[in-house]
Order: sequence, then C-alpha cells, then structure tokens
Amino acid sequence: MSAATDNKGRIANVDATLTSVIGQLETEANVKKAIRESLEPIEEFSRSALTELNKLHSAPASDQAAICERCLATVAKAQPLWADVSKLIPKGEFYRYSFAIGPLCRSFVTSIAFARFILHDELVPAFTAANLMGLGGDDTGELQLTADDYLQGVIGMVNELPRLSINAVTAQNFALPVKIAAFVNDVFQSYSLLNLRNDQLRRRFDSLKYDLKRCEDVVYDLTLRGLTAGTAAEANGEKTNA
Amino acid sequence: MSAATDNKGRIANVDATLTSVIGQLETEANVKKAIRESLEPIEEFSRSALTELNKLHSAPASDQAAICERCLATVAKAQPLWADVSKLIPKGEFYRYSFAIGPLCRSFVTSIAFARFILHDELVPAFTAANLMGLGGDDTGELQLTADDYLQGVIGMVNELPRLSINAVTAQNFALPVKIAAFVNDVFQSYSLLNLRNDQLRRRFDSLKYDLKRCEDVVYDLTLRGLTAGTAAEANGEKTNA
Amino acid sequence: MSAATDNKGRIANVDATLTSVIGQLETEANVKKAIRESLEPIEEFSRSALTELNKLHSAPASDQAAICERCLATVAKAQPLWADVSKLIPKGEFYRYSFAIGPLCRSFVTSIAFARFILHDELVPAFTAANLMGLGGDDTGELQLTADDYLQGVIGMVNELPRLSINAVTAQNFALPVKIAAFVNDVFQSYSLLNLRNDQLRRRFDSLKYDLKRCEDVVYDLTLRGLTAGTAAEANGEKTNA
Amino acid sequence: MSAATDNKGRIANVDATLTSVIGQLETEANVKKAIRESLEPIEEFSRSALTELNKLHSAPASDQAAICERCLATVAKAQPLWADVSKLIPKGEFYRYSFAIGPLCRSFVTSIAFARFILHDELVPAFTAANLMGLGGDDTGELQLTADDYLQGVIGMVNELPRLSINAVTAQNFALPVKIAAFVNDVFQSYSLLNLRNDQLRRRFDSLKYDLKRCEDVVYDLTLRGLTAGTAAEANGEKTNA
Amino acid sequence: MSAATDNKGRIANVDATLTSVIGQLETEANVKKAIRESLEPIEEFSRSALTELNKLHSAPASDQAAICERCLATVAKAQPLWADVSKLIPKGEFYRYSFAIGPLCRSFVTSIAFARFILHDELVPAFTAANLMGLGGDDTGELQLTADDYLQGVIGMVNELPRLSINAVTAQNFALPVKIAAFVNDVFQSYSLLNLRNDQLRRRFDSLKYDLKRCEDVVYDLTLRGLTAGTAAEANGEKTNA
Amino acid sequence: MSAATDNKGRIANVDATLTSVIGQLETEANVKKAIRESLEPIEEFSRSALTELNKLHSAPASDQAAICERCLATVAKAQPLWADVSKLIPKGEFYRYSFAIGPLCRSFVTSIAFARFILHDELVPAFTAANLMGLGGDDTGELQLTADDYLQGVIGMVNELPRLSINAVTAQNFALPVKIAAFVNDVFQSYSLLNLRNDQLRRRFDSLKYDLKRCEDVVYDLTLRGLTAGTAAEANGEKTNA
Amino acid sequence: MADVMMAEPSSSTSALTRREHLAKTFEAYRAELDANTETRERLIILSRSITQMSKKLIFHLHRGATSGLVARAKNIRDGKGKEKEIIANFEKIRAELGSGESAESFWRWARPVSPGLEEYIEAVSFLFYLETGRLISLAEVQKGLSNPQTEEPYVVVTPEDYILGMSDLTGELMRYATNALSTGDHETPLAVCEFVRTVKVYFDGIPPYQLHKLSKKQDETTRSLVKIEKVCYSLRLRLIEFADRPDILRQMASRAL
Amino acid sequence: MADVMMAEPSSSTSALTRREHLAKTFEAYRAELDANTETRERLIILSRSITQMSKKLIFHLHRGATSGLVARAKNIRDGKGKEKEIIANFEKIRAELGSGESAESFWRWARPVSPGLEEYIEAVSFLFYLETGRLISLAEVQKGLSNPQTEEPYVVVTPEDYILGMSDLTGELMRYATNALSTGDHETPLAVCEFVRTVKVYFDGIPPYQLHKLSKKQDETTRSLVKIEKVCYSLRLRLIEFADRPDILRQMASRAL
Ligand SMILES: [Mn+2]
Ligand SMILES: [Mn+2]
Repeated sequence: MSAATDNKGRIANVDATLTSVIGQLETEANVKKAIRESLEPIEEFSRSALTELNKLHSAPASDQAAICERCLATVAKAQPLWADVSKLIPKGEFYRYSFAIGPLCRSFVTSIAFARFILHDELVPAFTAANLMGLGGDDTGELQLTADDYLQGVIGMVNELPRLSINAVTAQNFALPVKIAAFVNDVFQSYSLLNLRNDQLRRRFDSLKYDLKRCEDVVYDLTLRGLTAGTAAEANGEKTNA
Repeated sequence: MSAATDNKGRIANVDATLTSVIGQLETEANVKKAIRESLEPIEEFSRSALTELNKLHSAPASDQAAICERCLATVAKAQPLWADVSKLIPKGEFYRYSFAIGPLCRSFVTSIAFARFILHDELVPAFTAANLMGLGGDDTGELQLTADDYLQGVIGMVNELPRLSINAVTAQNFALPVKIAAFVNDVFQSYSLLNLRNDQLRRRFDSLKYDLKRCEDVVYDLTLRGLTAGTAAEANGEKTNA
Repeated sequence: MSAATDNKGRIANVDATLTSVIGQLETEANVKKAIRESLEPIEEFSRSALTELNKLHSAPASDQAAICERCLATVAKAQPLWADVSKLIPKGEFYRYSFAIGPLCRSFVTSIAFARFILHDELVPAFTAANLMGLGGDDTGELQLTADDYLQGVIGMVNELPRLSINAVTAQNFALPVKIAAFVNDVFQSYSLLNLRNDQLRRRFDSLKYDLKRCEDVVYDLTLRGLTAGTAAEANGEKTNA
Repeated sequence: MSAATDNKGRIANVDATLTSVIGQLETEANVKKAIRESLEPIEEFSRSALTELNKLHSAPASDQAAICERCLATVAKAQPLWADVSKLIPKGEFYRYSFAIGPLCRSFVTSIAFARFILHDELVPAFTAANLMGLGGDDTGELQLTADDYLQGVIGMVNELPRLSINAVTAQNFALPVKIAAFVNDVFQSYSLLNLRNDQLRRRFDSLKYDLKRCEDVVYDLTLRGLTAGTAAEANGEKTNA
Repeated sequence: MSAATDNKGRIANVDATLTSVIGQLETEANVKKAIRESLEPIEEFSRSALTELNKLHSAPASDQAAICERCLATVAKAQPLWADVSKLIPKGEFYRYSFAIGPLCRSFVTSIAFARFILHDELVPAFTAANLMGLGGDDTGELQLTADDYLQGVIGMVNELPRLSINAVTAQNFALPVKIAAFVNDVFQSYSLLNLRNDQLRRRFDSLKYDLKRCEDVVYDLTLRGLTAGTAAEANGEKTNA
Repeated sequence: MSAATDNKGRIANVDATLTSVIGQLETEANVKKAIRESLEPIEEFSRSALTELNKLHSAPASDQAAICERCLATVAKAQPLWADVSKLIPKGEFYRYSFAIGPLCRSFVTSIAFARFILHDELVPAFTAANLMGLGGDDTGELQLTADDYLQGVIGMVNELPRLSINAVTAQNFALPVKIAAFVNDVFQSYSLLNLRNDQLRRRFDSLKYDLKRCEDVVYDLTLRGLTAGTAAEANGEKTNA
Repeated sequence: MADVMMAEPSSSTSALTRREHLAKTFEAYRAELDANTETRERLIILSRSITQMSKKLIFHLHRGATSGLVARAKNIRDGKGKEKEIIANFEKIRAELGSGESAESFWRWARPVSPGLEEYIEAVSFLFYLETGRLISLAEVQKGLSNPQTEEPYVVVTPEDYILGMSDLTGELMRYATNALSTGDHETPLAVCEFVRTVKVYFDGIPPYQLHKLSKKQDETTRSLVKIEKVCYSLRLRLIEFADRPDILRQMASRAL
Repeated sequence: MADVMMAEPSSSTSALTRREHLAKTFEAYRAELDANTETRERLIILSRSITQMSKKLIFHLHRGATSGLVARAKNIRDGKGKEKEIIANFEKIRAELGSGESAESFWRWARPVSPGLEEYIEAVSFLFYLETGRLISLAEVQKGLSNPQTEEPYVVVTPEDYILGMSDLTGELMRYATNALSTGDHETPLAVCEFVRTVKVYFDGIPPYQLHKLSKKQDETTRSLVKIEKVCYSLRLRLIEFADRPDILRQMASRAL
C-alpha cells in the first residue's frame, strides 16, 4: 500500500514538474513572439530607408544629399519604437534575443553608413550609428548595437557601392566613383586588420575584395579617358575636411 | 460460432473497405496520367516558342519584331489544346493537378512577356497573358493562370534580359541595352515597394537585383565609350523626372 | 517627349501590373493563414484524442471501452469547428489548401480507426470516419476526407498495434493480442492482393508486414504458455476454415 | 564567304550529330517502357503466387501441400508471357534491361523455393527454378535467371521462415519448426564455408544468421515444453551423425 | 532412418546447390576484376590525354594545334588495348560491365571532341569518336560507345570551354573566344529543339545555358574593346544570315 | 629576363616538390596494399576458426572440447604468418596501420575467448590471447593486441552465448546454460566498471545487457522445470577449480 | 591629366589620415574579437570537461544502481561527490564570464556552454531519480548550479536545456530498467516504464515550433520506451510462469546479486 | 530442487572469486581508458589552439602581402615569430606523447592532432611562398616541426597532411592574387595562376582511392583557380586598354598603396 502511495506521489511529482516547465517554455515562446511582433513596425522603416537609398542609383548628383537626409529621417522615425522592444526583454537577457534583433540592426547600419558616406565621406562610427538608430538611451535599456552587427552592416553598405559607382558614370557624375574607390579602399584595409573566425563575417569580408576591385576598375576606366580631371581633386579635397 | 461469423464478417469488411479505397487511388492515378499526356503536345508548342525567342540573341535589331510575332503565333497555336486538358479535370479539382500544369503556364508567361516587352516595351498584364495562352474561355473551365505562376513566369523572362543586353552589344545594337536596363529597373523598383511574404517568390525576386546590376553594367560600358548617344539621354533623362 | 511619355507610361504599367498581382498573392497568403488558425482548435482536439488513446497502453481490459468512447467523444467535439474552416476556402479551391488539412485528417482517422477497432473489432470505412469527424455535411462544403489521407491514417493506427499488443500482456489482458493479430493479418492479406501504384503509400503499407510479425510473436508467446485458451481457438480456429 | 560556308556547315554538322544521337536515346527509352509494360502481367502472377503462399501462415498442416501446389501452378501460368518480354530485348542487350527484370525473377525464385521446401524439403536448384518460371526455352532468347537473382530470391524465402515457424506453433503444428530450423541451419552452414565477395549479397546472407537464431528459439521453446517429441529427435539426432 | 537419409540428402542438396551458384558468382567477380585491371592502362592514356589538353589553357594560339594532335595521338595509343578488354567480356554481356567501361568512354569522348573542335571547328560525330578510340573494329567485339556516354562526354567538353575562353584572352588569343561562343551557341540551339526525356542528361544539358552565357560575356568584353575585329564579323555576321 | 629565370626556377621547384610527395603517397599506398594482402591468409584462418566454433551449436556436449581444441589449433596455424605482416610495418608505425589489423585481432579474440570459456570456464586474459595468436614474440615486432580490440573481441564472443545456451537446451545439455549465465554475468559486471566514450565499444557494451537477460532467462526456464538439478552443482563446482 | 597627378599627393595624404583614424578604431575591434575568441575557446574547454565528467558520473551510477541497498547508498553518496566536482567547473565558467554587473553575458556565451550543460542535466537527473525515485525539477537543477550563498546562478538553465536533458535521461533509464531485470528486480522496470511513458506524453504535447531539437530526441525516447515495454512484457510472462513457484523466483533473483 | 538450493552458496562464492579477479583486471582497463580520454582531450585543446594561431598568422600575412617591400619584409619577419609560437605548441604535443621509447604513439593520436596540423601547414606554406615565391617541400615542413637539436619530429607530417595543406593554400593564394590586383600589382596574379594551375594538374593525377579527402578539396581548388583566372583575364583586358598609357597605369598602381 505504501508502494501504491509512493507511486501516486511519484506520478504527481512528474505531473507537477513537467506542467510547470512546459508552462515556462510557452511563456518564453510568447516573449519571442512578442519581440518579433514589436520589431515588425521597425522593419517597415528599415525597408523604407533602403528603398529611399535605392533612388541614389538613378538620381542626379544634385539630388543625392536630399535622398540621404530623407533616409536618415526615416531611420530616426523608428527611434521611439525601440523602447517597446526593450520593455519586452527581461533584464540581462539581451543576448538571448539578439538573434531576432541583429539582422534589423545590420540593415539600419547599412542605411546609415551609406547615407553618411554620401553626405560626409566618412565611415560612420558604431557609436554614432547606434545613436542615430535611437539605441543607447535610458529607455532602450540593454538594447545595443553589437560589434558584429555593426561590422556586417558596414559590409552590406560597401556591397552596394560598385553599383552606385557604375550608375554614377552612366549619369555623367565622374567625381563620385573616385570618392567611392578611395573609401572602399580604406574600409577594406581596415577590415584586413581583423582576425576573423570561419563565420558569416569572414564570408562577407571575403566578398569585399571583389567590391574593391570593381570600384578601382571604374576609376581606371575614367582615368584612361581623362574623365576624372578636376573631380578627383574635388572629391579628395573634401575628404580631408570631413 | 458467432465468433466465426464475426471473423468472416470482419475479413469481408476489411477487404471491402480497402478495395474500395485503393480503387479510388487508382482512378486518381489514371487522371493524373491522362492530364500529363494531354499536356505533352502543349509542351511542344511551349518549347517551340522559347526556341523562337532564343533567336533574338543572335538576330539583328531589324529581325526582332518578326521573331516575337512568330513566338506569339506559336503560343496561339496551343490555345485549342487547353480544352482537352480542362475536360480531364474533375469539377473543383484544378488545384489538385496544378502541380503539373503550373510549370507549363510559367513557361508560356515567360515567352509572352518577353515578346510583348520587345514589341511594345511593356510588362504584359496577367489577364492579357492568360488570354494569349487561351485560358479563361468557356471551354477551359477551371483552368487558370495563377498569380504565382504569372509572377514566376515574369521573373523567368527578366532573367533572360542580361544575356540579351550583352548579345545586343555584340551585334552592335546599342539602343536595346538601354531599353532593357530601364525596364528591369522599373520592375525592380515596383517590386521593392511591395512586401512579398511568399518565400520562394521572394528569393526569385531577389535574384532580379543581380540581373539589374548586369544590365546596368552594360549601359555603363556603353556610356563610357560614348555608344549610348541619344538613347541614354532619352531613357535616363526622363527617368529622373519620374 | 514621346519617349518621356512612353517611359512614364511603362513605369505606371509595370507598377500597376505588379501591384495587382502581388495583391492577389497577399490575399492568398491571408487565406492560408486564416485556415491555419482555424485549424488550431481542431488540432487541439486531435491531440487530446490521441492522448486519450495513449491510455490504452497501461489500462486494464475493463477500462478500454470507456477510453475509446471518450476518444470518439473528443473527436465529435471538433465536428462543429470544421464549418469555420470550410467557410474560409474559396469555391473550387479545396485542393489548394489540402496540404494543411490533410495531416489533421490523417490524425483523426488514426484515432477513429483505433477506437472503432477496440470497440467493434472492425476497420472503420472511410465514409463512417468522415461522418464521425463531421465532414460531409452541408456546412462543410468542399471539405473531404481523401482516399490517401484515409489510408495513411489507417496505416498510422496499425503501426500502433504491436506496441498495444505487448502492453496488453503486461497488463494481463491476453485476449487483446489475439484479436489484434487477427485484425492486422486481415488488413495485410487484403492489401497484398491490391496493386497499389502510389509509391509512398506502398512503402508504408509494406511496413505493415513488420507490424504483423510483431503481433504474431506475441500470440506465439501466449500460445506456448497456454494463455490464449479460448480466444486463440476462437480467432485462429475459425481462420483456418475461412 | 568561305567562313560563312564554314559556319553553316558547322551548324548543320552539330544539328545532325545531336539529332541522331538523341534519336537513339529516344529509341532506348521506348524499349525500356515497352519492357516495363510487358512485365506488368507477369508481376500480377508473381504477386498472386506470393499471396497464395501467405496463406501458409494461418493454414493447418494438412492444407500446406495444396497451397504450395497452387502457388507453383500460378508461377506456371506466367511461363508463356516471358516470350513477349524476350522479343522486346535487342540481341546482346539482356544485361541492359536486367535492372527491370531482376526484381521480378527474385520474387519468383522466392515463391518457388518456398513451395518446393514445404513440398519436398529441398533447396530448389537454380536450373529447376528457371525451368519452373519458363526461362531457358528457345522462345525466351537471352532471358536468364542470373546467379545473383537466384541467391537473392532464396534469401528472400529464408527470411520468411522464422515467421512461418512461429505461426506453425500458434496453429499447434510442432513438427514444422523443427524441419525449418534444420533447413535454415543447412543453408547457413553451407554458406559460411564460402567466401562471398559480392557486398550486397554478403550483407543479405549475414541477415540469415538472425533468421537462424529465431528458428532455433522456437525449437528451444518447444523442447523445453516437451513438444518436439519424436520430431526433434528425428531431425537433431541425425544431425549429430551428419 | 529414412529421416536420417532425408536429412543427409537435404544437406548434400543444399550444399551442392549453393556451392555451384556461389561458384558462378565468384567467376563473375573475377571477370569484373579482370576487366577493371584491363582498363587501368587505358585509363592512364585517358588521363594523359586530358593532361595534354589542359595545356591549352596557358598556351599561345600557335601551340594549340600541336597540343590537340598530341592529345589525339595519346588517345590512339590506347586503341590496341581495347581488344584485351573485349576478350574478357562474355558474349552478350557488354551491358553487364558497361558501368565500368562507360566513365572511361566519356572521358575519351571529352578529349576527342575537345581536340577536334580546336583543330576542325566541328562537333565530332559519335561514329568518328568511336573510331578514334579504336572501338568498332572486328577485334573489339561487342564493345561500343553508347549514345548516353557520347553525349555525356560532349557535355563534359562544353563545360570546359568557358574557362578556355577566358584563358585565351589572358594569353592574348582573341579569335578563340569568338569561335567558342559560336560553337556553344550551335550546340545549345540544336539541343533546345530536341525533347530529351532522360532526366540526368537533361539536367546536364540545361547547364549548357550557363556555359553559353559565360562564353558570350567574353565576346562582349572583346567587342567593346574592338578586339574581335575580323573574327567577330566573320562568326557573327554569318550567324545572322543563318 | 631574370623574372623569366625566376619563373622557370619556381616551376621547376614546384615540379620537383610535388613529384616527390606524390611518389611518397604512392609508396604509402603500396605499403597499405601489401599489408592488406599479407593479412588475407590470416583472415582465412580466422574464418575457419569461427566456422569450427559454429559447430558447437549443433554438437553434443561430448564433442565440444574437441571442437574448441581444433579451433585453437587453427588459430595457432596463423601464428607464423604475423611475422610477414610485421616486416611490412615501418618502425614505430603500428598505430598507423592498426585500422587494417584491428578487425582481424578482434575476430581472433572472439574465437580464442570462446574456446577457452568452453574448455576452462574462464575469460582468457588479453596477454594469453595475444600469445595464442602469436603476437608478442620477437619476430612480430610492434604488432600488438590493443586493449580496445581485446575488449571488443570479448563482447563479440559473449554475443554468441545466448544462441549456444538455447541450442544446448535443444540438445538436452542442461549444464551449459547455467555455466554460460554465470560467465556472462561476470563479464557484464566487469565491463560495467569501464567509463566508455560514445564509440563503437560503448555501442557494443550496450548490447551486452540483452545477452545477459537472454542467458538468465534460459536458466529461469530450466530452474522452473527442475532441469538444472545436479548440473548446476556440476557447472559451478567445476568453475571454482578453473 | 596634370590635375590628376597633382591631386594625387594630397589625396594620398588625406587618405592616410582617414585610414589611420580607421586603423585605430579597427585595432580596437581586433582586440575585442580576439578576446572573444579566447573566451569562447576557454568555455569550450570547460564545457568539454563537464561533458566528460558527467558521462563518467552516469557510468558510475549504473554500476551501483542494481546493487543491494547499502552498496547503492554508498554509490549515490560517491556520485554526489562527483557532482560537486562538476559544479566546480560551472563555477569556473561563471568566473570566466565575470559576475555582478556583467551577469548578462551568460546569454552571449550560451552556445559553447550548452553541450556540457545538457550532459550535466542528464547526469544529475539520473542521480536524483536513483536517490528519490522522483523527477528533478528545473528549479532544483538551477539551485544546484547557483552560488549557495548569493543564489546567483553560475549558468542559467532554460526550460529548453531542462527538457532536452530529461529526454536524454529516458535513455539512461532504459538501460537501468533492462539491467535491473537481469538481477531479478521486478519492480524497477514497471516503475521506469510508467515514468518514461508519462514524460513522453507530456513531451508529445509540446508543439514542434517551440522546441525544434526535441522532435528528433522524442524518436529516441519512443525507442527507449518500446524497449522498456518489452522488458516489462518479458517480466510479465516470467511472473505468470512462476506464479506457483515464488521460491524459485526469489532464489534466482538473489543468485544474480 | 534442494540440490539447486545447496549449490547456490558455493556457486556465488566461486562467482565472486572469478568476478573479483576480473574486477581487478578491468579496473586496470578503466584506468587505461580514462588516461587515454584525458590525453585525447589535452591534445584536442592543443590542436584547437594551433588552429586558432595558424588562422591568425594567415590573416597577418595577408595584411602585409600587398604592402611595399620594406613593410612586407617586416610583416614576414613578424610572421616567423608567430610561427615559432605555434611550433612551441607542437613541442607541447610531443611532450604530451612522451618521447624516445614511446615515439610510436604519435600515430595513435594522429586523429585529434590532424586538424591543427593541417591548418599549420597551410599557414607555413603561405609564409614560405610569400618569402621565397616557392612551394615549401614536405621535408622543409617536417624540419620545422622537429627538434632542432635531435631532429626528432614533434609530430610526423605525412604526404596526406602535406597535400591537403597545399590544397588549402590555393584558397589563400586566390585571396592574395585578388587583393594584389586592386593594388595595381600585375605580376602576382599571373605568377599565382601558373603556380596554382601546376599544383592542380599534379593533384588531378592522384587516384582518388589514394587520398579520399582530396577530391572534395580539389573542387575547392578548381573554384579558386577559376577565380584567379578571371582576375588574370581582367588584368589582361586592362593592360590592353592601357597599352598606350603606361603612365596612367603606374599612377593608378601607386595610388592604391
Ligand atoms: Mn546518455
Ligand atoms: Mn584557409
């Protein structure tokens, strides 16, 4: 009889323990889902920012600054929304959910770095990028722009530059390719300083050398045809002021 | 003894039940086979239409219209055959067999959209494409061109354009690459505004960006060498006003 | 100027065409999502029915009928919910969404066939199974139990029987293994006369032979120990006359 | 101009060459299809033969001979059909199509070897099996029963014996398990003396050891309970003298 | 006693039957081994022929003919060895061993087709390829070059051409890429008219489109830079008349 | 010009280096092949030893000792052959080739341990097993029986014991099962002392518990029927002397 | 062209300026990435060591699980000692990650730690089952992996980790039940069978999207359960045959120990 | 039945005797297996560390490979220092395996060591190529991995290891050639192309059964070669276009540095 009681006790224990842990699992799944939903409106802004930048490829040089400003303005619109995301993340658990947040951060870095390059001929620092996104304030808690996401986002932006360089030539804008080639060269040399593991960042870094080659090729083409005269001075001169 | 009856009863019941169900499966297998066979002559026309279009890659500009007209004529020849397919499909079961019909529809859409682009510089609407194929009449019953098949067919056509652009240059036709780049740019821009959730389509659409780049590269090469005179201004100049 | 008009016209045309088609895709995606959500409460019942049946493995013979009745009652609770699913499916599009409905149907067939076998020693016909699920009424429209889903559900049920046979012995229920072996033998015999062309089903049905062997092994163990007295004679004795 | 001729010449040459070769491939594909169709009615008989033998598992000892005779009669009915298959195979190309014919041969060997074992307690020789199938006459040309197919068929038959042994006990036939165990032991012993290099066959032959164990288990169970009286002594006693 | 005789008889029967069949298998295994060994020296020549052709990638235009002649000479050296292979194959069993001979044939076809294309700008017919390999004479009996192996060999050769086209440019040979593109275009055009049912071959042939694109890209690059003067006109100009 | 010389020098260096290393690779491949061939005659003996032991299953108790002696004699015949193997292995490289030697050692351990258990009711120590195989002498150099091979070989032998136990009962030898069960129990407890990795030894160890259960079951069966009387004393009494 | 030539020097000077500036930034990134790589390597080493020790603990427990009561109690005591050694390694992991302020960082390094953690959970739950016959709870596992003073967790045990560990436990229980049968212990297999069946039913109810890795493990659990059920089946047949000879059954059981 | 009962005690006593005897033997096996496991773990840790350091060395070399002559020389000098650190780890592996008498044991532990060894060979051959433009030989690799005094190898480099390492080298050379193009270096791509093509031709000649792992790596080598060939192709087109403007070509090349 005590065996029977024991058995019943054991089963009750199993029931209670498993019910509780499965409940916890569900709670977690709900947190994940809530975070994903809270990211959706931000993703909308991220997509708009990229679409705006896409116009650079067919716009005349004179419109470029305006396009970039509109892009940064779109990024800024997302700023208040991060607080909603932040509230959903339990204390100390940012890295638990970074798998969902990371891709979005990378996309924003791509947009911001792109716009800032066109506007100021600079590689936007991670700190500045985070600020422009609206991270790092009191209300965004532990949310952060990780080094990995920043570094990947920047490469995403460099990947767009060969296309822009080529379309600039089509639009008779011969200064931009020179500016681009110098920038990509600097970025490539900087990334070469890193020791990378066999991860996604490494794979993306490997792609940079082809972008560099392509951007250099355009400058070769222009130089050969004497199309960089003056503009080179213009582009480089500005850079020193940036 | 009642057990014996039960046993015999059960055996008979099992037998009857399985025989009837497997009979149904056989019927279905036969319908599938009949549909596949009825599609074979249509596939023949589909292949001919594509082969005709293939000639665009090595034809001079002056022959292009004729090639496209012959392609559309071939498509038209398949029209009456769809009625045979339609007759084989039981009421309400179009989607049961769409896995077999879909690929063929996509191939036709590719041919039609290609020919119409060359002839009229337009993206053929789904409705028009279905009509040209011969779908949508009374005798084709439930047969239809689904949105998914239409879009995949269109993408299949855009995938062909970079090759045509390059071969046009080889054939000294410098106007076509400009026209192609503008068209692919339009398709790409329109698409990037939309929020496409279907994964397979999304991946294919993303491939368009690569096609666009290649088309832009050709225009770049021509611009650099001053070979787009007139045409480039025409196509690009207007784009900036849009 | 006419070129400009052309350009604008083409852009507008491309935009309108793609927007309309992608709109259709969105609509479809929404229907899919709605159907999936409408299936969720039904899945809940399906899981409950299986959990109920799972109790057969540790229950004494006297509880079996009650368990099976409760299982069928759970299945019955899902009946009214199918009407909600049916409403979501556009006319003629059942087979478009059957990929989502099929697995659920199979699971119900498994439960129903299992319960009916224990209760009535029969292979439930497809028609009856559909009725018990609540399909086939006026309000369930085009929803149907396909032959393929029925058969797969039945095989799924037979796959469970060897385990039940073994657990029945543990629970000192010596009649059940004899009944199970006779039933599986009937299913196997009937099947082996049929020429099933569908490859996936064929492979699953071939697996039944292994199940049959395992069921026969149990009867062998009981016979050796004289534990089938009566039941064995009943089931086997008659079989030899058949 | 001579280049033009060359070009045309090359195109014609390429065209002619490929058309002729692909034509050959079509012919081959048609032969394959015809052979497959000519095998279908034979497969029907093969299935019937196996289904007949399947009855051994639930039949009383007294019915076994009749079942086996009916099985061999069914096999015999397929004999005239092989001539049709033979006519389709071009001279010297039997091995080109043996991939399609082999599985059927194996299935027939399984049936024949099974029936002959029950009837005559022998391992039917390959030559006899081929004759019973109707191969080896003038009208079956190059068709043959390969050594590999024969052996695989035999193994397929031995794989059935443990099941028969167990069902024999259930049906109170205690002599058959002893006869089976002795036979499987003989096959296994003969085999283990041979050095078989063919990998697939080796693996299948290794599976025999498992069958042998199961057959021995049944004899053990019977011995333990004194149910082998006479038969065991008969079979085993002699074995020790062998 | 009669049981004992039976037992001994059965054991002897089983033994004799299995020994004889396994003996046959051994014989076959030996034939297989002998054939494989007889192919080894031929494989050596096949590898040498490919290694020779590999030099085309870095050779100046003036050396190409000599390389191809040496390649064909190497192929010719293998001719007498096929007779040794042929002797090992029992009458009517070529297709039994074609799995071992086929890959070698394909490799030879690749070499021959490659060399003949460079030397004579032609697609070597299957008949000629077989002759150059040394097949089809009296002493090579049933050995033959199958349509399938021929086609796979040809595709293998076309797959190499884009690489050669690119390396030709590096070696300042600007005529070869034009010749290559025209040839690949011919092969692709002819093929696309044919309805190839063999799935594996179809997939390989479909890959040719990608090769064609790559070859066309090279011609494009040359055309842009005015490096095809003469040759381009020759090859393309005529093509338009075709 | 010095660049040209440099280049030639570099190519010569590459040629020399690679030719040498590929030569070394071939030498190694030859060593491997030679070792494999030198093992073949030993494998022959290993197979014979196992075939001899196989007779235990159908032999009367009185013949068992003789069978085991013959088995050990066969093992002994292989002793001189190991010296040939040893000569082929370069100094210090036993473990480089143990992948080829190991399986053979395991098979010998299985035979030896089996024979010694029947003869002396003991688990043969690794040292003794190595001696009986002929390893460990001066002429077998670095050849050794590794702990892993010994441990796996012993399990291979235990895997055979349930079958022997069962066949002993069939042959009315009721002492052997008791002896076997005690032995397997001891071996199982010994292996339980080891901490295993997830490797092959672990997987084989996991199988031991089923062998133990099966052997114990036989003793249960005999005890229940009073068939162990006397023999148990006999078997166990002897064991203490062993 | 002269312009270009003239532009060059200034261009390269300014490029160097930006490049130098970037170099400084990226050298900091390099230091960060290198430090991360080293931390990851150290955690992998600790995790591997935890795996090894946990596997050893499981073997140790199996050795004592089918012994008599006294030996069994000693075996469990020894097992607890081994568990302490494992926990010491988790303490080292915590030290590696820093504590207090940077407590969050555990999540950053969860991936290299998790293989060891899963194996530990399997071992500790087996130990707990043998001692109490009960299923250890997630809270109890977490408590064992926390600083006894501050109650700060060394590593956080998620429901996922716990469930996957329990799933592995069923495999060890299968071995335990089968071994028990051979020693004539007729209660353990039945108790284990009920236990594993309950666990399986609960886990079957977890929707696959919530815990993707579970579905493969559930197949393994099902295989284990089927094996245990077969053990119970043999046991039942044996008990029936020995129904009128309990003496022999007792004798046989004692013989095995 | 009484006999059985009586037989029991003696049976269990004697069983204990044999069991105790076996227990002693198997405790020795346990010690041996446990020691092996620990050795393997230590070797894996060393091997992983060698892998990390070799990867770092390769990155380091790429950083300097496209610089000017002086910077390049310094980069290679630094690289050699890093190589020395890696070799120190191989020395530790040798120490782990014991030396002299038990020299053979390297082969026993080749598997856990080989991933690190392969990565090292890749790194050192890249270093050697950058310094000398030549292919390092197997003997040279082995010499670097041997005690300079006794010439006893720390680990043995087999032709397999060497060939697989060279196969990986082609991937790094592809990166080197591509990077070189962007800096206006027009000779490196052509030299690398010739080099990789030669290596590939030799490796193509190795029958697959002699080195199974090579065939997958050859696919990778082919991909690398095709990429290098494309670089050479672009280079040729560029050189042709600039044929009458070598001044611009020079200017562009210097601009990149
Ligand atoms: Mn485990
Ligand atoms: Mn590498």
